[in-house]
Formats: sequence, structure tokens, C-alpha cells
Amino acid sequence: MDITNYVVLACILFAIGATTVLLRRNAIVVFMGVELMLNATNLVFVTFARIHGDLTGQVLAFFVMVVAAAEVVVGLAIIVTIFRTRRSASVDDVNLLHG
Amino acid sequence: MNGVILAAEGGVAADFSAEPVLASVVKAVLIVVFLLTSVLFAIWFERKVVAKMQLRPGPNWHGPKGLLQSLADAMKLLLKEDVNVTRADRVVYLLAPMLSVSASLLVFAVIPFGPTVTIPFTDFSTPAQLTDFPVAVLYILAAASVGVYGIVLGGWASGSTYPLLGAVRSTAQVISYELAMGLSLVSVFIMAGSMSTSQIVNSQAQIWWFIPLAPAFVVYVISMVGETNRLPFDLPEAEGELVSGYMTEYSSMKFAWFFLAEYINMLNVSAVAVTLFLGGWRAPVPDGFLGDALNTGWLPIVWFLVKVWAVMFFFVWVRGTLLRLRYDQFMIFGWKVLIPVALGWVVVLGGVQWALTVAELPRSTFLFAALGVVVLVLLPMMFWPEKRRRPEPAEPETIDAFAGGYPVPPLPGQKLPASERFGKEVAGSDQ
Amino acid sequence: MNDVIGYAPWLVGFPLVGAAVLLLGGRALDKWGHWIGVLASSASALLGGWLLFRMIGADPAERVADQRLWTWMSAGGLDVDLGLRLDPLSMTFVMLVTFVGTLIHFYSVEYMAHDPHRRRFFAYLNLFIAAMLVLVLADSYLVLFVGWEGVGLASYLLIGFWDHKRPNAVAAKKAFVMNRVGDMGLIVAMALLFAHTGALDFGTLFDAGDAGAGEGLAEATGAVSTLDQGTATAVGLALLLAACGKSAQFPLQAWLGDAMAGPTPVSALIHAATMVTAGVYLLVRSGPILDAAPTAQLVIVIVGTVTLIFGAIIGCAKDDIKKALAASTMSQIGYMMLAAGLGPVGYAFAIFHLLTHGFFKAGLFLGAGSVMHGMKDEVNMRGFGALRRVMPLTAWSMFFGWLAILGIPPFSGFWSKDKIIEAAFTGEGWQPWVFGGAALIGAGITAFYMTRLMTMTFWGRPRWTEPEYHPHESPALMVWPQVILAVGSIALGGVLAFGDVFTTWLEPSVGHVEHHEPVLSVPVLMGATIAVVVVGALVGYLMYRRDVPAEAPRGSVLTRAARRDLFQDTVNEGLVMKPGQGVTAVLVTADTGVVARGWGVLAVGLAGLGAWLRRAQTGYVRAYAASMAAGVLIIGAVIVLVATLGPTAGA
Amino acid sequence: MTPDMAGMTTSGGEAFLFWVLAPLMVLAALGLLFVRRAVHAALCIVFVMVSLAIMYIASSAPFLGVVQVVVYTGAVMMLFLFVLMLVGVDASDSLTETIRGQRWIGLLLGLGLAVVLIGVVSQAAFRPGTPLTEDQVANPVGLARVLFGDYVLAMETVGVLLVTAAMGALMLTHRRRLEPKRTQRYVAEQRVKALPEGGTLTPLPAPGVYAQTNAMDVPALGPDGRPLEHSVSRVLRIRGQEKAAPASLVETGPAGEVSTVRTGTDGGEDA
Repeated sequence: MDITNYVVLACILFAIGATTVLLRRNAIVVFMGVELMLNATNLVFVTFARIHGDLTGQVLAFFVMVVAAAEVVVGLAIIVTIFRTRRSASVDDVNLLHG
Repeated sequence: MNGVILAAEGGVAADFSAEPVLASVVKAVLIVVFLLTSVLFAIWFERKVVAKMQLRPGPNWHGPKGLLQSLADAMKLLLKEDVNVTRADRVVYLLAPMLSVSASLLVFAVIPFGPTVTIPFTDFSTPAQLTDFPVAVLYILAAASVGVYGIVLGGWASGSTYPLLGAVRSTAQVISYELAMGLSLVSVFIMAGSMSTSQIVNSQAQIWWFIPLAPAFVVYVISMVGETNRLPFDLPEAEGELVSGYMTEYSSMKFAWFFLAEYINMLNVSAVAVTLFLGGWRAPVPDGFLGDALNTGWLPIVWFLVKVWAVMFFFVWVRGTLLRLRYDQFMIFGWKVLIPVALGWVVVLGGVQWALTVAELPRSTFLFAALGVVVLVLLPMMFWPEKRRRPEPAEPETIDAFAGGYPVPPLPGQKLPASERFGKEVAGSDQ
Repeated sequence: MNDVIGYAPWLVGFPLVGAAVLLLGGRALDKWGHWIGVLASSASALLGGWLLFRMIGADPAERVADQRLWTWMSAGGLDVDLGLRLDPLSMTFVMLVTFVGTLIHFYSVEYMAHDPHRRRFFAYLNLFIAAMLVLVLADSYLVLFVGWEGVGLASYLLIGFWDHKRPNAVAAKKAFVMNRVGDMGLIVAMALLFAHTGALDFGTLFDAGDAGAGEGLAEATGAVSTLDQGTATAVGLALLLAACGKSAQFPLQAWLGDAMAGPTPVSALIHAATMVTAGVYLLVRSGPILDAAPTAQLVIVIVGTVTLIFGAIIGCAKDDIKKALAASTMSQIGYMMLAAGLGPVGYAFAIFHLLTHGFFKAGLFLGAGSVMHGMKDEVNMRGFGALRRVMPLTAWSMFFGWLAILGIPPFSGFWSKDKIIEAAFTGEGWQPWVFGGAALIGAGITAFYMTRLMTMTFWGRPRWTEPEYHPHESPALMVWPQVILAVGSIALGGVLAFGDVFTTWLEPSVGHVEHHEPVLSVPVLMGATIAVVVVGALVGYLMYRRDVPAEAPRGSVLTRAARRDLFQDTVNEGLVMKPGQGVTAVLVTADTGVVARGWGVLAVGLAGLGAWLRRAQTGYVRAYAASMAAGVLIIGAVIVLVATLGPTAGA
Repeated sequence: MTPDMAGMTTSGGEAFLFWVLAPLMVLAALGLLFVRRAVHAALCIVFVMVSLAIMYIASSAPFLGVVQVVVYTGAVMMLFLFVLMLVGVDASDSLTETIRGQRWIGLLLGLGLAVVLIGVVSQAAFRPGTPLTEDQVANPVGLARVLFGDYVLAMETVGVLLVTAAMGALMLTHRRRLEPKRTQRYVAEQRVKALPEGGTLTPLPAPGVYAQTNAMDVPALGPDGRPLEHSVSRVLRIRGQEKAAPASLVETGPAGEVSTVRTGTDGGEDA
């Protein structure tokens, strides 16, 4: 099997993650879509690290994980705060900035 | 696929390069059998020991000394009616106990029962361990973190309040105590220079790590009790508050699975404690004693089991002795005591290791320096003034909650007046 | 001097830090903050005294020292270093400013004791001192300008200190605006200088390189010497405009009288030690430029002469004690300008008079403040009379100030004013007769109105009633500064004039010039001056010795004109304000009619466009995410297409 | 297969693993789009993440694989579940689209993204380098060298970022305590203080639970057989919603005496 299949899989996962962000209203699910996209990029990093025989790709994937963890912490805190004030976790309810 | 990893030499003591698939399968089956029988024994063991501590006989009817009591209980659970809750999320409700059990079964795959053994009557020799790899201890942590899903999902899927509360509690609890546990393990990694279990056992030939790494060991022991939801940290299932926490709505075999998972988890953390801190399968004798006869062949498996059951005894002992903590005290203990202590210890240990291996200070110099630091820290503490008791909080001032006809939130130090209904005469109470 | 100049920044630093602490310190300092102000000013004065002592001890050739603190700005050809210059001229001013300033600080502690904003007042006083010190210590026109503006700001804040009263606020604004007019002159002068010489620092402009440093400005061969006649005249006139603004010279004199609205210590500070002297300082400092522009010098002399007569006439008609003193200041500064315009022969005398004037005028103002303090802030002299009995110390100190300003020998004023009159009589043609004569007449008028002031206030019969007013001597902290200043009024002039010690002292800064003989012999002039002064004083005394009507009589045309400040405000309004308002009205119409409407149309159009574009902002995060994804998609598609179709495809 | 493509292919076992896992992963990922309950979506993505971890291990990144499980499934997704439970888990989302056209735009963009990305991958020419050595693969030391050598600054920055994020989350979710904390000691003292005004030290009795009813609006019976009014919630009593204890249990005697009627056979319960 060609290793590039991994990359193709990552592309599909990325596209599904992006679509989730576009289509789901629940902020938490949207967030999961973002996580899926990050995971897909990680798969690409790992695969390229393998193709090129260079551990740097894995290190970058590691960094992505750490940054994702930080992002999740803050993101979820924001969601909780919004939920407290608006009793809703829908991203469409946060539309005070509409024109 | 695993060939790449299993054949690797880096940092792994046990040699799995010539392992036939059949041997692995046999070992896996043996481990599962061992775990299941151990659980049956553990339940009996616990009841018996607690009974002795409470000056009563305990199970003594079925089998010799009541040894078959657990088997009878298991049979009862198997045959009981399988109740499903109406409001449950069916798939997850079923999935949760399975997840718990399968995650708990994973850990023993990397626990070394002994050194390389030779099968009697053949010349086939193999490590007494299913597998090992350079990040084996991390793998244990990963398996533990997957195991939590069983609890969380079980609590959620029941569609009921108490289980949900128990699930939320256990999530917070396990995540918190996993941190402290991971940090306490780091000091072992530093000393052993490896994350492979067999290598860690090998590194304890001179001295078992629980002596030089005593603080880490204490942190590990505390967090292992927290991690397995055992008394005094059994808050997710606290009978007095939450009925049974996440297991409330489970019955018959599904309940048995959770039960099984809990006891396997006890065995898991005990085995990890033994492997990482208590010398693994090593005999409690100095290195080279009797030409290492006690540390070769099948005998080490006995040492290993004895140590595991000693830790199990500790579990039961603690259960019989201590009361359950209040939840907030428990979380404060985890976050404000355990984690900082573990972190501080890792830093200290890192400094020590740097001084001894990188800077290559002579041991005597280093010891004197360490002594000096300790004295310097202790001296001011002797003269530290006693903490004054904080004055009682002043009675908050009551405000007008509807000043000017608008609801007014209270400021710090103020409180809202009692509700209109408060103290109202109960209508028709004299009837 | 170079070894001690490192301390010079602290001269400015102390009061500046004092002001900062007081302004930022907040109400915590309300109770005792004024002592910080006093301390800062005193520290500056003590440091100044020590530096003066060192300078006197130094070799005259080494008395000029420059210190470059840091490069302030470097833009194209303009490199401005922030630096200080210590030389006898600036040292004189430092001493005047800090010493008199410190006395005024002490005085204000008591004078402002009941003011709720005393802390703020002292902060402004410190700021004033700091700004003035920057002005006199500057080693370039640009740094001088900083101090110049700082003085303007501080005076604005202080004149309008009681800005809850409308006249005070208006007076502050007036002073500020008229000062701006003068500032224009300084800016133009700086621009001209920079355009023609490429430098603004005194070292390059006036000194002839290292060899020339400290040689004195009379032989200056600095960059100024390359200026042609016309430019020098223009620069000189611009500098004159600046000096007129700051020193309240004709025609920018109108603000000075109104500035009396501020607390009396402020008046003393503005009139004696700081602010108004800045113009004279500027002209003397720019001596080499003026020397190259005789026309400008002539104009300066004319302005000085006009102002001195002008101020003296106004002074005769004022019933307000402070306004009378203010007019007197205008007049005395006119003397100084006159001297400064005479060229090298007059610079030293201008500064000398400035110094003695600083002392006796400060003393007079503090005395006036003391009188007001005792008379419930009453300023109308017609309500005074015979106050010498109830406030003897104030009366005595003002008496010596009076003798000094009259120029009675051997008091301070005599030594300086007489020299100026002498200098005014030097020259050729019609000039000595006109200017000298004016100066002589001015001295007579001065004697008249000052005697009038003293008579109406301290002598004669009391015109106040006891239960309504209860005049009393001021507290010690207010009296002692007056006494010290009175001592200065008595002795300072004589001491400094003895053996020309002061003019010699100033030589490194203003140069040395052989004394020219006046057109009349010196003893004759001296005698004439004293005679004129005595006559003026006698007339004044005799006229106001008896009862003074409580209501001022209508008086002659000249009196009425003088009461209205010789129509200075009317002239200003007619010549400047009315046309300006007309122009403004036209501009406003043009602005609203053409510009505003045009932009309005544009704005409406843009708003419409915005309203249309606004629809894209749905407020839905997902819609924005969709546009983002579309962008990514387009970029990706372009990359694919380029890679596929481009020349490097398949590489 | 040309020799220079050696680095680009996998073993048969790995290919098998891939073809088993990949479709399942795509299915699970699609679950994110179509399931109504957020918890199910979380489970789907947990499955994807664990599968990814397995793929990492197969792709010679065992350390990363284990970290993936620990960090993503163990911490990140657990946090997601935690928040889901905090903000109400029972809310299952409606999948009807409310923004006009967003569904089609979203689907179109998602598909387009997939097509373009896969197009890029298929267009690209890969030049394989030297494969990772076994020692590099198996030993986290190799990874540590890169991490703490070439990328040590980034590592430290990321550490700072994590701490900042933690602080940020604390600040965001922090609620200021408006009233002083009611400690155990405080509550106990208040109870003792309230004693003279008719307070009780112990908790109130629980409502009655009988064979006929186990609702909380029925009072319990005291040891003397009288109904205990305080065992019913005060709110119910104020609303007048409490019910009388079953008449079969309480019998009012002529003199207002209350006696318990024996139910069933004598001592039947004790048997």
C-alpha cells in the first residue's frame, strides 16, 4: 500500500471536520470539528516524518497537541461562560455582531 | 506492524524478538485467567480481612473458609434479571461497562511477572511478560485514561441524576489524580532512565525505588487510591450521598462488569506500584545473594505475587480504617497538596540528578550541600510565627433587594433578605 | 566650571520632581505637601548658591560651561542636543529665580494656608520655577523654547488658579493667547536661524569654536557672524516680538494687568523673578544677533521707550494696588528693553536693573499681598490709608522698596536705573535726546505714581472702618520674606555696583565694551534724575496726602484713558478681534455651507454603501467560517491549477 | 515498484490495519455531522482519535501514539464530556438548518475542500528520504533530542502558553464569591444558635414511604404513630399539596388519641 493513503485519509478527515464547523450549531460539536481538523493535520505530519525519515514532523505534531490542549481549555471556558449568561450552547445565538 | 516496535532494543530489557505469535496468545489468555481468578480471590480476601478487622467472621459458609463465596456471588449476578432503564441511552449504556473492563484488562500486558523463564521439559524460553516497549508506562497511563470513559459514559447514559453526578465527580477526580500519579512516575523515569517496565525492574537491582524516591512513592500510593475510587476516595460511588454513583442504574451482569473493572484496576495499580517502586519480581534480598538464585527461574513470579497482594492488603487496610473525605476537601488535597508536592519533588530530583550525573559533584560534597539546604529551609520554619486564626466573617449586611423597583444584586459583604416565603405560616397546618 | 556642571541638571530636577510628586501624590499630600514644594525650591536655591560660589572661585575665562545631557532629536540636518549652559548670565538668573522664588514659596505657605488646593498651587509654583530654570539654563534656542512654553503653561495655570471665577479664567486665557503671539516670533526666529546657519545651539551660533569659548561674545565669530544684514534684522525683530509677548511690552502688554487676577505670590513671581524677565533674557542672550542688526536695535529701543512711558502713565491712574504695581512692572521692563536695545553698552545694565528690580518689585508685591491679607483681599487703594500703624513691618519693607524703585541713592534702584538713563543718553544725533529724555521723564512719573501708591496706602488718614476691616500685621512666614527682600532692595544695588563688580562678572556672557560718554556729563545727568524724581515724589505726596475721595473723580481725558489702560483692549479688539471674528464668520459659513455639506453628501453615500454591505455581516459564526473556508478553497484550487497547468508542471 | 519507492510502501499487515481502520474512521467522523446528541459525537471523535493513535504507532511514532491517547482521549475529550455534562447533556440538537443556504454552502465547501486537498496530494511528487532507523523509532530519546535540542525555545514557549491558557480559563470561569464562605464550623454554629427559635440540630425526618405510595408529599409516622408534618417539604405544605398519611395506618381515637392499626399478620415483617 502506498503511504500517501494516510495523507488522503487525513484530507478526508480534515474536510469532514471543516464541514462540521460549517454545519453544526452546537458550539461544543463545532469545537470537536476543529479538533478533528487538528488531528488530521497531525496525521499528515507523522506521515511526512515517516516519508522523509525526519523526526521533526513528529515534534511538530507534538506541538500541535500541546497547543490544541491549551486552545481547548480556553475555548471550553468561553463556552461555559457564554452558557452561563445565555443558557445556550448554540453558536447561532451569539450573533450580537450582526450588521 | 508491531514487529517494528517489539523488535526494538532501545531501552527495553526483555527480548521479544524471537517471540512466536502463539506464545503471545497463550500469555494473553493466561493473564486474563489470572486476573479473573484474582478478582474472585480479592473479593473474598477483602471481605475476610475487613471482617477480621471488625472482629466478625466474614464469609465462612461456601467452600473452605468461605472461599467460594465470590463464585456464588458472581453466579447470582450472572443469573439475575437484566434491567434496562427506560431513559437510558441504550448503546452507550451497554458500551460503558465493556469499555471499563477492556481498558482495565490492557494494563497487565506490559507488567513483567518475572524474568525470562524456560518452559519445563522444553528448551523454549520467553520473558514472563506479554510485551514491553519503550513507552510502556505511558501506555499504562493511556489505558487508565481510557478506562475513565466507562465511568463517565455509564453515569451519563443512565439518564438519571445520581449517576450523572457520580460521573462528573469521577471525571474531575480521575483527571486530577492522574496528574499527580503521572508526576510521581516521572521521578522513576528519571532514575531508571527508561519508560519500559522490564528496564525499570532491572534498574532496581541495587535498591528498590520506593526508598530513594519515598516522596514520589507516597504521592503515587495516595493517587492510586484516588484513581481506583476506593475508600477514603470513593466519592463517585459514595453510597451515603449518591446511592452508588455511576453504577446506580446498573444491575446483573452489567453491574458485574463494573465491579470486575474496579477490582482489576486495584490489581493494576498494585502491580504498577510493585513494578515501579517495589522492585518488581525481585526478591527482597541484596543483589547477588546466593548467586542470584532467588531472582532466576520461576521463583520471581512468587515474589511478584506476594508483593502485589501486600499492596492489595494495604488497600483493604485503608478501607477498613479511614472515612470518606468531603468532595471539596478531596479536590483541594489533590490540586493544592499532591500536585505541587509531586512537581516540587520532580524539580528537586532533577537538580540532584544534574548535580550527580551532569555536573559530577562528588557525593560527599553533594550530601553536605543538600544538608545545608535542608537546614537553611528548616531553620526559618522553626522561627516562623504561628498562624493566627482568621477572625470570624462579619455577619453580612442585608440590603434592599428591590431598591427603586429594580432587582439589586448584593455586593461582597452584603446578603439578600430572606425569601418572601421564608417563615411564612404553613397554610392549614392545623388541619 | 566643568567639574561641577554635572550638578546643574538638579537645579531643574528638584522643582520638577517636586511638581511631579505634588501633582501625582494625590490628596495624601494635602496636609503637608506644600513643604515638599518649599523643600524642592530651597534645594534648588542652595545648589544654585553653591554653583555660584564655585563659579566666582573659577577663573573668569572658564566660567562658561556647557553640558550635553543627551541627543534630543536628530532629524535630517537638525541635531538638537538637550544641554545646559552655565555661565554668569544664566547663573545670575538661576540665583534670582531660585532665591526670590524660594522666598515666595515660604510666603505662599501662609498666604495660601486656607486654600483647599494649596498642594496644587505649590505644584504649579514648582513647575514655574523648573520651567524658568530650563529657559535660562538652555544651551540652545530649542531647549530655551521648551522652558519658554513651560513658563507660559505655568503662568496660565497660576493666573487662572481660581478658575471658578470667570474673570480669572478669562485673564489666564488672555495671557496665554498673547504669549502665543509672542511665541510665533520665537519660532520664526528659530526657523530663520536654522535656515541660514543650520544650528540652534548657542555654542555654534555665538562662540568661535573651542578657542573662542569663554572669550566673550563681543568677539563672537560664531555662525551668527555669517548672517547678512537683512536676515539679522528679521531675526532680531522676530526675537523682539517674542520678548514683547513674554515681557508684556508694547503692543503685547495687555495681559499683564489682567494677570493680577492670580494669587498675589504668583504676581510677585511673574513680575519679579520669572516670566516677564524672560524677554529681556532672550534679547541679552541674543546680543550678537542684535549687534548685527542696528535697525532691530532701534525698534527695540523705541518699543522699550514707548512701554516705559505707557506703563508709567497707566500706573498713575490705577486705584487697584496690584494693577498699579503691574503697570510699574511694565514700565520698568521698558527700561530694561531700552537698555537691551542700546547694544553691548546696555546689556549689563539691563540685567543689573532686572536683578535689582526683581528684589524690590518682589518685595513690593509681597507687601501688597500682605496688605490685602490684612484687608480682606481689598485692593482698592482709596479704601486704605495710614496702614503703617497697623502693619509696621510691611510698611517699612515697602518703604525701602519704594526708595529703591524711585532710584534714590544709595538704594538698589539708583545704581541700575541711573546707569540705564546714562546709557540712554549716549549715541549720536537725535536719539540720545529723545530716548534719554523719555527715560528721564519716565523716572519722574515713576516717582509720582509710586509715591501716590505709598501715600494712599500707608500714609495719610485711615479711610477704612474698624468693624468692617480689621487690618493686622501678617504672620511671620509672610513678613520675613518681605524683610529679606527689603534688605536686598536696600543693599543689593550698591554692593554689586561697587567697582563695577557686576558688569565685570557678566563680561564672559555679554562682552566688554568701553564706556561711551553720554551727551551730557554724568554728574549733570545724575543730578537731573534725582531732581526729577524728587519733584515727582513731592507732587505725588502732596496731592494724595490729604483725604482721597472714595469714588475716583472723573479726571482729565488722559486720566480716563489711562484708567482704561490707554485703550489697549479697545485697540486690540478693533484691530485684531473684530476683523478676526469677521473672517471667522465667513469661514464658518463657508465651512457649513460648502465643506460640511459636501462631506455630508459623501457621508450619506458611504452610509448607504455601508448599509448595503452590512448585510454580509450576518453575525453567524458559521457564515463567517464558510467565507473563510471558501477562501481556503480558492487558494488551494489556484495552487492546484498553477501546479497542473503551469510551466513547471510535472517537475 | 521501483527501488526508490521502497520508503513509500507499507508492509502487508499495516495495509490490512489501514483498510480496516480508515473506513471506520471516516464513518465515525461523518458521525460528527449526523448524530443528534453531542455525547455521541464525542464518542465518534474519541474513536477516530484512538484509531489515529494506532496509526501513529504503526507509522513508527509509538511515543506520539501513546501521547495521543493520553492527551486527546484522556484529557481533551474528557474535558469535552465534562463540559457537555455541565451545560446539559440531554439537549439533543435539531439538525434543521436555520441559516438560509448554509447547508448547501457548507456541504459544497466541505466537498470542494476534500477534492482540492486530495487533488494536491495526488498531484504531488514525494521524494522519500532515508527511512527512520529502528532506534530512532523505538526510542523516545531520539524525539527528545529534537524536541529539547532544535526546538527547545518553542518547547518553552509552548509551556508558557499552556500556563497562560490555564490561567485564562481560570479567569474566564471564575465567579466572584459574593458572600463569605459557609464553612462547616459556621453551619454548625448557626444551627446551635437557632436552637432556641425552634431549630433542630439533626436533619429533618424524611417523608413517608409506604406500600401504597412512595411520593414525598406524604408525611412519615413517628415512633408513636403520629404523622410528622415536618417530614414533608415546606414548599409543598405552603402550596397545600401535602397528602395525609394513609388512613389505614393512622386511626384517630375518640379522645383525639392516635393509634397505629396493625397491618397484616402479627410480626410478619420480622420474619
